[in-house]
Amino acid sequence: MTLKLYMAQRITALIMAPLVLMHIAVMIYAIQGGLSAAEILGRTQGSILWFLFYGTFVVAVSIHAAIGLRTVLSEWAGLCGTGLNAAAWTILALLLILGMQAVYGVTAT
Amino acid sequence: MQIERHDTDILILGTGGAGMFAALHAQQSAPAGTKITIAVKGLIGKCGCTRMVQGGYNVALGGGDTVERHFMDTIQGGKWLPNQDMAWKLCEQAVVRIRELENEIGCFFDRNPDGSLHQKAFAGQTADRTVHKGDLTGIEIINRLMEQVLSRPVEKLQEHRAIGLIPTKDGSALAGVLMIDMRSGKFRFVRAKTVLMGTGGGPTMYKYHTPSGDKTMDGLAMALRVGLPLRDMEMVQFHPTGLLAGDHTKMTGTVLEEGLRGAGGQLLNGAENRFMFDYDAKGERATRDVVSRGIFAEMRKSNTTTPNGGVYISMSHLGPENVRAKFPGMVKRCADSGFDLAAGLVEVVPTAHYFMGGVVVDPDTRTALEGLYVAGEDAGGAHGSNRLGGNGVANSTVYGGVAGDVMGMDIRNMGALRDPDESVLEAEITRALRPLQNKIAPIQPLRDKLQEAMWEDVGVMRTETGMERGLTRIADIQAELLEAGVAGDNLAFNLTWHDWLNLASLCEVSEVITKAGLARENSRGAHYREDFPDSGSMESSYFTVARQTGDTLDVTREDVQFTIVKPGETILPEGEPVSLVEAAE
Amino acid sequence: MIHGHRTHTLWIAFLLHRISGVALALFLPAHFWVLSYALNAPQKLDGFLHWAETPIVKFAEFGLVFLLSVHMLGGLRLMALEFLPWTSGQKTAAASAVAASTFLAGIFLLRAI
Amino acid sequence: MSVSVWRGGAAGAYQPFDVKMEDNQTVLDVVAWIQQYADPTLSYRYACRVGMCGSCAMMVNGVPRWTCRTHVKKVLKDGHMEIGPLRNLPVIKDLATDMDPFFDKWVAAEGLHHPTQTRHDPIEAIDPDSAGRVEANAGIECINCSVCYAACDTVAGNPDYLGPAALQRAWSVYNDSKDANKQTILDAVSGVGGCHNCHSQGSCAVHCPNELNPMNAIAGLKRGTARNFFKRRK
Ligand SMILES: Cc1cc2nc3c(=O)[nH]c(=O)nc-3n(C[C@H](O)[C@H](O)[C@H](O)COP(=O)(O)OP(=O)(O)OC[C@H]3O[C@@H](n4cnc5c(N)ncnc54)[C@H](O)[C@@H]3O)c2cc1C
Ligand code: HEM
Ligand code: SF4
Ligand code: F3S
Ligand code: FES
Repeated sequence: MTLKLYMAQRITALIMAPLVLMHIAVMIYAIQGGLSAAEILGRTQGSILWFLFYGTFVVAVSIHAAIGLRTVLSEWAGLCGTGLNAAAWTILALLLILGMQAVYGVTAT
Repeated sequence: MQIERHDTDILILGTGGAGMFAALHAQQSAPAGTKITIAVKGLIGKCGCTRMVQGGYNVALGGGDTVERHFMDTIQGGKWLPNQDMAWKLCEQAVVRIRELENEIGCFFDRNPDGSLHQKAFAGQTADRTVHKGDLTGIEIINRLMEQVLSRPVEKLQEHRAIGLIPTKDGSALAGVLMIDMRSGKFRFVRAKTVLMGTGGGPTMYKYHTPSGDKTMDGLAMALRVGLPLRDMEMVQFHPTGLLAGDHTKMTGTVLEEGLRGAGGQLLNGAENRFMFDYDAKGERATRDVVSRGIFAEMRKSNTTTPNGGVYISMSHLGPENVRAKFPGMVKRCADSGFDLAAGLVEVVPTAHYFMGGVVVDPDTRTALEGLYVAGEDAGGAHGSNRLGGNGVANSTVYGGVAGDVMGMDIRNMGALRDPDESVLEAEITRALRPLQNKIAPIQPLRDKLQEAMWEDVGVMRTETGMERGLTRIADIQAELLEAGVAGDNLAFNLTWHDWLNLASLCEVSEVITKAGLARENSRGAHYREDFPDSGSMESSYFTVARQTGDTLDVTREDVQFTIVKPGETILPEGEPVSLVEAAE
Repeated sequence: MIHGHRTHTLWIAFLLHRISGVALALFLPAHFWVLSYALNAPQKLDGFLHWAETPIVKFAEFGLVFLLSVHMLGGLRLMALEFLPWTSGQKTAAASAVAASTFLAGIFLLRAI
Repeated sequence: MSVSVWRGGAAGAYQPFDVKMEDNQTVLDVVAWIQQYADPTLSYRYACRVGMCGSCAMMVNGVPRWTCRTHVKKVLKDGHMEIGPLRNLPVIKDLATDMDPFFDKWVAAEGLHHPTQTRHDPIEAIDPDSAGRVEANAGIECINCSVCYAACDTVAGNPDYLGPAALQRAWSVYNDSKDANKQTILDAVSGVGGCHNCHSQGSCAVHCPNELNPMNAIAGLKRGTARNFFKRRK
């Protein structure tokens, strides 16, 4: 882990903290009376704000988790060098693709 | 026996203050491309006594104190026996060395609130002179030196034990040093143009002793075998308050700081009565040698000892909280071995601390053998009959640096590496291998026996009969040792083999101490003869010189040369006060 | 595994943080995958949400929110420790992070039921 | 008491010994007794025997400790203890480890003074209570015993990691007003094995026999490097 990775991980963590709090708050509010797909989508679809909200989260979490898993893989699974970096990039890509798909799914009209 | 051969230009033995400074200075003074090798019995910087320095470092840095005053204290403390040129250089160069330690090596010594260096006075000093880092000064000095040495291109031979100085065929110069690579158990002969011996003496042949476990007088034993003269060999300094925790622990013998007595600590006998005033008007605050003798005398009286046979130190009357706050390290250390220093009684005993004797050298650390230089506790002369607290580490760092400078210069005039006298090499190997041929026997009981003998017969107080008896006991132990065997199937990290070699060195030097003790028929400094309690005339002071030729050990006396100041005189300007310390201890 | 040199609060806080982080990272792709149904097959999402009504899944959700808040508060604790030069009270911080997470997730669970 | 002692190198096994209990006995005394009286082939290392040199650290019941200052009574469990070589370092033989990696990293972390002055200059006046000095002093009593290094799981998982003691030393040097090379230090601790690998596991601080806190020192380096990160970007 180098300074750059460290900074990236901490900055994304700081970005995510308020977003996660917000997300949990919304969920607590939302599940009162049960959720339906329509309800969720009703709130989010077409909203540029929600798009930014979840979009930022996805980017941040992808970077954050990719770096995090990279560390765990190196310390606990003994991965190193190119293998380790390849794994981290793959995780990043996977999370970004899946995440953006989801954001698109919930916010696009 | 296969032996590995290895060449270098400058070889340094030991990584105490002497060895480390020699390495750094040799690097600065030697021509580019000079190969420097440092070999040590333990790990670099993690063995030896410089690391264990508590109290501090003596150096005159103004504020009324002068090099002259430091010098006079050193001469008077040494009871006029020091080599005055060496003592002078020690005091003078300490000033440079302390600046080097702070500015170049990176030590940080304690400061006064105004930011200037804090200095205090040890017993026997007439000025606040001792620079320190809390009471862990040695750790600061050695750790900083260690970092510098580790980061430089110096060849490192760790856990390499020197066992023999190998001269050239004609015996006029040193060819190299025979070692054991302790990790593999193999012999390694290292040729070098110049060798610094900084193996740090260490009187660990006494039942109670303070130095680290790696120090067993190997250096002086090697010097003796190669025929070099050793001076002041009877001079063993005892520290009055070694921890006494029983025979089963290595903690026994380790120092309880001098400051405890200075702060008002009381010494009590087994019946819990104060006794020091029976021996000296200053009571517990008298100098190390006086207090050590007081305790020893009290211990000899029957029925007055503590369970382990010593005396008690008591601090609780100063208030346990106060003691805990003022001496946290000491309180914790005692607690670790089950004693409550702050509120209870702790058993103590005088403990062999420092060895003033050593190889005869000139003020440039050169010896009679070309190519061999000696500095630090291995070198004799700077302290005479007694070393002042704080002068030990000043001595090793000053002279280690001098040795480095001088070797770096001398090497320019030395041509090729010298060839060893192969027969001496062969003989040293045979000597070291001897126990592997013998029938296996435990070594430790023999070490215990030697330590008992030296403590009882050649210890704090000596007599002719005692020392004669001591000689017989040493000879018996030596004979037994020569027959004692060590399993030789695996020589890698074979500590028991090294125990044998350690004891061999200790026996050889113990004999010299005893013979030198017999040769000095008066009481000076650390050497006290009950049969000759008088100190003798200062003007006709002599020092002892021991030398081994073949199998015979001769001790002669040589007159001290008063090259700078004569007894009864001083080099301080007229009208200077005797002491600048207000409440001189 | 938690023996010898590891039996102290800060190490356990580290372990919790790591396990929660890894668990979150494993869960996240699944979460994204489910949500991405929103567009092309809302009825599947509904079916999923219906399934999500079962108590066992409720409990799992509690676990998730718990993990998320444990990890977040643990992470905030860690960054506070790194960036605000505190000298003491780190153990307390670790313990209160876990307590707060439990509380938060507890509310979530109560609301959900 | 029954004592299991590690025998061999990296591959090896615990060997049981029966040792008599004595008053005031330390773990080092037990090890020495075994070598002196029970099995003369046992290897271990010590020097000062009073907690100053940091040569004698071993794993005692799975916990790294300075053995010369650890009273047997403190660690004995039901009359038994297990003594092994220090963790995270190559084993030479039995209880002796090769400490070179530890010291190589000490130097690699730039844990050494970079002079601003020479022996020809006077000693600087430095306020002992100045912030930098207080910070530098906090870790100064390190005896490089490697106990923290053995306790740290990050070291175990990441062979490049410089480890708590080396980083703590770097932090002390960084805070020393006499030091010339602050940037070199920050660079040295920002690489692959640098301070950013530390997960604040805290085992270093918990086990340091001198009650030092390398974790705090490492946090200091993280702050220093982070600040520097933004400065350099600008
Ligand atoms: C507990 C204690 C407290 C002290 N406090 C003070 C104090 O406050 N002030 C003061 O001025 N002095 C003090 N001294 C004395 C001071 O420590 C010594 O005078 C000085 O440090 C000696 O330095 P040195 O370099 O000669 O030897 P050391 O520092 O002892 O170093 C000797 C080195 O040689 C190595 N060695 C030994 N044998 C061999 C071999 N055969 N082959 C290779 N290497 C070998 C050792 O392992 C070690 O590295 C104290 C001593 C002790 C024991
Ligand atoms: C919400 C706010 C979050 C904060 C404040 C936060 C904080 C942190 C911090 C500080 C670390 C570094 C730990 C270390 O170096 O020891 C970390 C590691 C990690 N985080 Fe997060 N995180 C958050 C969210 C997430 C999320 C949502 C995920 C899941 C995808 C995640 C996955 C991870 C992983 C896998 C690690 C590596 C664990 C380790 O190194 O021990 N984090 N987190
Ligand atoms: S920080 Fe403590 S545990 Fe680590 S090496 Fe230094 S003294 Fe030993
Ligand atoms: S144990 Fe290791 S992870 Fe950091 S806080 Fe200490 S260095
Ligand atoms: S032997 Fe020196 S610290 Fe234990």
